[in-house]
Amino acid sequence: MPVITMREALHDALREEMIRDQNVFLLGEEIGRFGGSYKVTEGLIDEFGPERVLSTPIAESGIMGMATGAAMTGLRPVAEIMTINFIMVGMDQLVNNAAKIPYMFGGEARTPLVVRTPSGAAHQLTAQHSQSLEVWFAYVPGMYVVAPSTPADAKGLLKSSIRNDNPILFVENLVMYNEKGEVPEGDHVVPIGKADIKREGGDLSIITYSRMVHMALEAADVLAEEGISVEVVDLRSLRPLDVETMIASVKKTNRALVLHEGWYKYGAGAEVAAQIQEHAFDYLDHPVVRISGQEVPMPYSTVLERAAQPRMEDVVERARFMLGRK
Amino acid sequence: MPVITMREALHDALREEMIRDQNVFLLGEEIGRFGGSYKVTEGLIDEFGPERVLSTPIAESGIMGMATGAAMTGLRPVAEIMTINFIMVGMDQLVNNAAKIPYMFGGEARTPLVVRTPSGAAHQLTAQHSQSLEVWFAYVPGMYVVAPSTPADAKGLLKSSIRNDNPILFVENLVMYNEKGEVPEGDHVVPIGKADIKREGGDLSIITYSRMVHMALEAADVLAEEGISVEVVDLRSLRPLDVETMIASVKKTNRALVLHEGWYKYGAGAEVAAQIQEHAFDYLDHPVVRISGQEVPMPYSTVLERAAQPRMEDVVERARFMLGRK
Amino acid sequence: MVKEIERTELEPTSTENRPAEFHESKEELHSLFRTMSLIRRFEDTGWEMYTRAKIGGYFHTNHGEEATVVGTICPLRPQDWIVSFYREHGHIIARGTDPKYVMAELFGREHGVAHGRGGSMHLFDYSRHFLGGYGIVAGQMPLAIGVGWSSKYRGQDEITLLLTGEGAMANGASHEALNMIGLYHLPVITVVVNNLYGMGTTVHESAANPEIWKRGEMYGMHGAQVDGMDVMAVRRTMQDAMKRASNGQPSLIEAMTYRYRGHSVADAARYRSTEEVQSWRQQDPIERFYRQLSKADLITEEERNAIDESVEKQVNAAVEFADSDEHPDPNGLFDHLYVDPPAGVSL
Amino acid sequence: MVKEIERTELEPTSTENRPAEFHESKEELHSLFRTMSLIRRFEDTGWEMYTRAKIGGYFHTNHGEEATVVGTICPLRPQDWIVSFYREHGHIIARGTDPKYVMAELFGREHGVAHGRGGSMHLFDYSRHFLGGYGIVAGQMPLAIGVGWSSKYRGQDEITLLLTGEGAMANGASHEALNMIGLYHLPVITVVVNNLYGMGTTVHESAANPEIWKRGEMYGMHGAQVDGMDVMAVRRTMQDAMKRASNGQPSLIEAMTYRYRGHSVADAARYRSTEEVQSWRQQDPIERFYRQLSKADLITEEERNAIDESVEKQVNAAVEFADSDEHPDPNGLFDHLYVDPPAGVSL
Ligand SMILES: Cc1ncc(C[n+]2csc(CCOP(=O)(O)OP(=O)(O)O)c2C)c(N)n1
Ligand SMILES: Cc1ncc(C[n+]2csc(CCOP(=O)(O)OP(=O)(O)O)c2C)c(N)n1
Ligand SMILES: [Mg+2]
Ligand SMILES: [Mg+2]
Repeated sequence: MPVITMREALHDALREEMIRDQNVFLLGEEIGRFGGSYKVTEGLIDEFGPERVLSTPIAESGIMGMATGAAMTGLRPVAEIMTINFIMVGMDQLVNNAAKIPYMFGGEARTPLVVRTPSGAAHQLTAQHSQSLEVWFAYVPGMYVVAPSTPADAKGLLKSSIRNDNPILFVENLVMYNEKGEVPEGDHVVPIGKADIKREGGDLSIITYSRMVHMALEAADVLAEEGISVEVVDLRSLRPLDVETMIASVKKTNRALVLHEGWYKYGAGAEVAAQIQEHAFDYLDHPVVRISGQEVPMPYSTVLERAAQPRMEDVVERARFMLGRK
Repeated sequence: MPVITMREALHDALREEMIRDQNVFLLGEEIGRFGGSYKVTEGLIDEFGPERVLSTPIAESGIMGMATGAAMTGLRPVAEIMTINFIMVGMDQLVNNAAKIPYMFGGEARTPLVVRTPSGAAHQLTAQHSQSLEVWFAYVPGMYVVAPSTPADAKGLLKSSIRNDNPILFVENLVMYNEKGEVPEGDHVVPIGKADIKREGGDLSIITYSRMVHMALEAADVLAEEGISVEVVDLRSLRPLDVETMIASVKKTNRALVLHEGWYKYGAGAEVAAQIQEHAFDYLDHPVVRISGQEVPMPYSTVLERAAQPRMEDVVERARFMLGRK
Repeated sequence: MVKEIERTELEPTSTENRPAEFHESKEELHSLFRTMSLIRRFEDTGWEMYTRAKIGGYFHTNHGEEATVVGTICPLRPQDWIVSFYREHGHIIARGTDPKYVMAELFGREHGVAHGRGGSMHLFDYSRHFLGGYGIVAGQMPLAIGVGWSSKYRGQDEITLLLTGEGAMANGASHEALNMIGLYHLPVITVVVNNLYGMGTTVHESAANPEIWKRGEMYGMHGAQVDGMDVMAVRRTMQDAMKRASNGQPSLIEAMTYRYRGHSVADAARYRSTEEVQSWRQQDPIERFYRQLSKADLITEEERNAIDESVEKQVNAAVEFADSDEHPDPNGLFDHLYVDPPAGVSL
Repeated sequence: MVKEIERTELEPTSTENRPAEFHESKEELHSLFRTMSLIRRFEDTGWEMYTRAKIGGYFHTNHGEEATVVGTICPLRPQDWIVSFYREHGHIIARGTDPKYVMAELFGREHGVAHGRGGSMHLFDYSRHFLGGYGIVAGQMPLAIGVGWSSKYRGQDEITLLLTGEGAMANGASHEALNMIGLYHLPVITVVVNNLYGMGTTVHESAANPEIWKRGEMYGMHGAQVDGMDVMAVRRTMQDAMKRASNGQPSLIEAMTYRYRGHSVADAARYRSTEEVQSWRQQDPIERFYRQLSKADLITEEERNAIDESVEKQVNAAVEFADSDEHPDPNGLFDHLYVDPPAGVSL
């Protein structure tokens, strides 16, 4: 299988779906000549022209409203919000329009659209540019929230998302665009709503998504050396939430650790922990443990930024503790 | 003690704080001559004039940004967002500015402001007007999110909020303005961040806030007749979250049911359930149960609207079940 | 505290004091007149049904705005699109949707235009390209960018009519929408229904510059103001705008009108004087059109009576239909939420 | 694909080809010149420090915009306020904050102007009424409503200078802010730093009508366009606006300028031609001001050299200070988050 970067996987998915379906078009800030802030759309304007790769003004309500209106009238827009930090100024269009239109008009309208956006913290981008806000959208019935962790999943899930008839927030990760991985050739499609066991294990389930999958895998390596066998469950979407897969894992391992970027309280991990205690209460040997970013706006200083982010060492330490090893 | 409505309690709190501190001013849509959409500010413009009771255009970013800028330069604004459903179009100002400014400028600036807004569903107001979105703000470090359930708490917490130096989302409830209750005379102040036991009991803790406190109390009455003793914990604020009080209650009753309006997954109940299993795992005789609104945009039809809202009967039934009674 | 409302100076498009010159067929003129009468009647009856608790939620009517509604919507062709807001009962009726399905929606019934899910603020009729009423002020406006774009993208000769209130023009979403519509030269006609108030707030209290039509320039659009109480004037302005739209020039039309009733059934509208309301009622759009037509010998009293009777019948039939229609099945609570949701996962 | 950029026609405020007439003292003129030179030097060195990984995050410089920065900020009085955006190193320096604390912030150190929490985009100096740089495009604009309102409310003779990019003017927040500033007649001067690009997007690609200063009318403000490469022209325009602001008339000033470098350090700016950049560099604001001054015999080469040396020294000292300043204590991670948080609860 060819090894490509996350960026290439996303780029290829967009390109292939644009070739496959004339109704697919892209819109967003700087996605044309500039190639996208993270260069995912680079070159597409040359291949498909400025009508299908539309660079917009800095108007997030305009972008997401435009996508919704176009979706209602037969197109399949894929909007890029430069980073999730900017989504607030336009989120009314996504939450109050795109997600509600199908239901509130009794099924008479549909809003098949994808909003791609990178989430997460890195590189001293500070308070207003280092947020993980996907949990807000996962709260909203009518939305799907998808968040891949590997190039293969990214490609397969983006293709599925573009073909899907529901409004989808497709969450990428700010620092993963250069990460590489194997991606199957051909029309590689991954179904939305299925979690994936990224590593099998018997002692502890780490339930996570997006970039933190890799921290979980790293921690699993470290723990394996100590004889602790970790199962890594990659949720891949926060909504739908694949409760079945995660519960099956916990019933096997009897211990769950939830790991994500973003803040602790009212974060995505709260829902996962709540579901686990609901559905696997009698299987739990230990309370579900959550590890997340610290509850502060992200500070600039490298020292503080490091202190505010989830750390692999903490995952290892908490896992040991859960197994009574320490 | 005088018995007054929620509306009066809020009105009196605003009026007393405006008298107490010249720097307190109100802003929002229709809060002047019109008296406020829910008439909380009625009459205040006559007493304090249009500079201190400012009716604004329909511009929620403008309103919350204006409040933040005024707060940074010495005033203590109290903004009204007509209902929480409209907050999305302005929430960037609250989340990215008001909540982050103190921290991201290293303590060199402060943003003492209150945003009052009614939340909740009722009266067939439908999908875009029947939401409970406070959990989003509770996720944000730097914010406080306060949500009283009685006129006494409303008055005492609103006064505390206005005197507090942090940015506060003060969540009222759309259908509670006419609810009555005793309110202590004089300068009645309730500290922010303390949950309140609204009813003591030994068999089950119902943990809730805002309007659902009353549904919990009703359910407690019904259950009392069956010999089930329910403790009702009113969180009163989602952030700070008074984990201590709620855990103490659960350690006593060994059973917790979380109840709120709004949606289930990623709702406020998820955090409460996660905290309980974290801190009272060994005390739990039953998984924490959550009851919330159904996960749909609120439908218009009375039949469907009823079906989508949390019901007292369900609380009673689940409580019985948790106690092995049926 | 109530400020005297300045009446904005109108362009001399009013036909009131000119000898009416009609180039339209009598049939067409009667049809316009009938639609205006139908909307008025529908709103009257709807209001009554609300007070009888047959209808709930928010309820905003087009009383007084009939000329603006009919003058902007009736010239549209079947392929054209409409994006509207919560004050839209008249809009969907002018578009030709049978009032019985509209009334059924207000009653919250299964055969309502949104199957009882939407109610008064969220009427919808895809078959007539009526893309809905929306409840977030200005929130519908960005949708029109996409609808207009879609027509261009698909290479179709379609125009989008975007309706909005004047109060909405203070909101950021209006700015983003109009700028992008102008920037992309979309075939979109934005009609600002300026009924002088957004709830209790006058346009002088919400706009730094209350001459809203002048914003056309800033959005690269043709701007026009029209007497929104004169159906023929509105219609002509709309037809001009449609010609321009087909050539890729969007328009911003400000129609000066007045809502007779409160903002919604719940609003007693104490912020304005009876005299003010009366002075507007004196130029009632229906009566005025009737005077114009009858001066030109294009309508008789009998004809009018027949029209009034027929719309009364139609609205009564709508109520009957609505009242006997079934409620949605509570087991269908999750219907329409997702298309083809995956099985076995928590949605 | 790169469109030729049309140069917007400027009002004849440029002093380039007129015999310079200075009414200011030599001292004052030298101070302006020195500040521009200081900013240039600071940005050069900052850029270098970034490439040496002493600085991280996003890093946007004012290279090329010095005349606009100094011309708008230096006329302000101590009591006046500034609300700015992420491209603000020069803004805070022009306001008089010691560059060493600014550099320390860029280095992420404890004695930086935001104690190492803010970085390049979030500089702040309350003592100089510099209310910060913000990272959400147009997100700073609504703050200025409140700052202006606050001055009025407290009865203080203070003016607020609101700085923004031209790309930001497509965003809804700009509309809400300017409308409310105009509506309430606030003493706010909005300066749109039109450097022709928002990242890679030209103003012709982001604005339906790219003549941004004309929006003044729609916001009930005085609108003006000025040659933003000419410090004295900018300064005069600003001083006029300050007089109007004190009388309750806000202004919208569009300063035409150019950023020499990419949007941020990360941007190679391939979307524009070397010729375009060169043609702008030919009217470099610092060189141009130098020529004006020297033509008027107000500066000598030696004086200039002395200024250059002195700013170089100052910037080097700033780097030294920053580099030796301590990092924030990681145990202070939660400092500054809340004022007087209650004890014993989960915040
Ligand atoms: C974003 C938002 N803010 C506030 C409201 C509450 N609200 C509903 S209608 C309305 C007035 C709108 O006035 P206008 O645009 O003039 O339309 P009209 O009702 O006069 O037809 C307001 C403030 C809302 N629905 N959405
Ligand atoms: C709401 C929002 N959308 C997008 C961005 C990303 N972004 C940062 S700067 C910028 C360009 C802004 O251009 P302009 O306003 O002209 O200012 P300039 O950088 O040219 O000084 C963009 C798109 C952002 N920070 N905020
Ligand atoms: Mg109106
Ligand atoms: Mg720019």
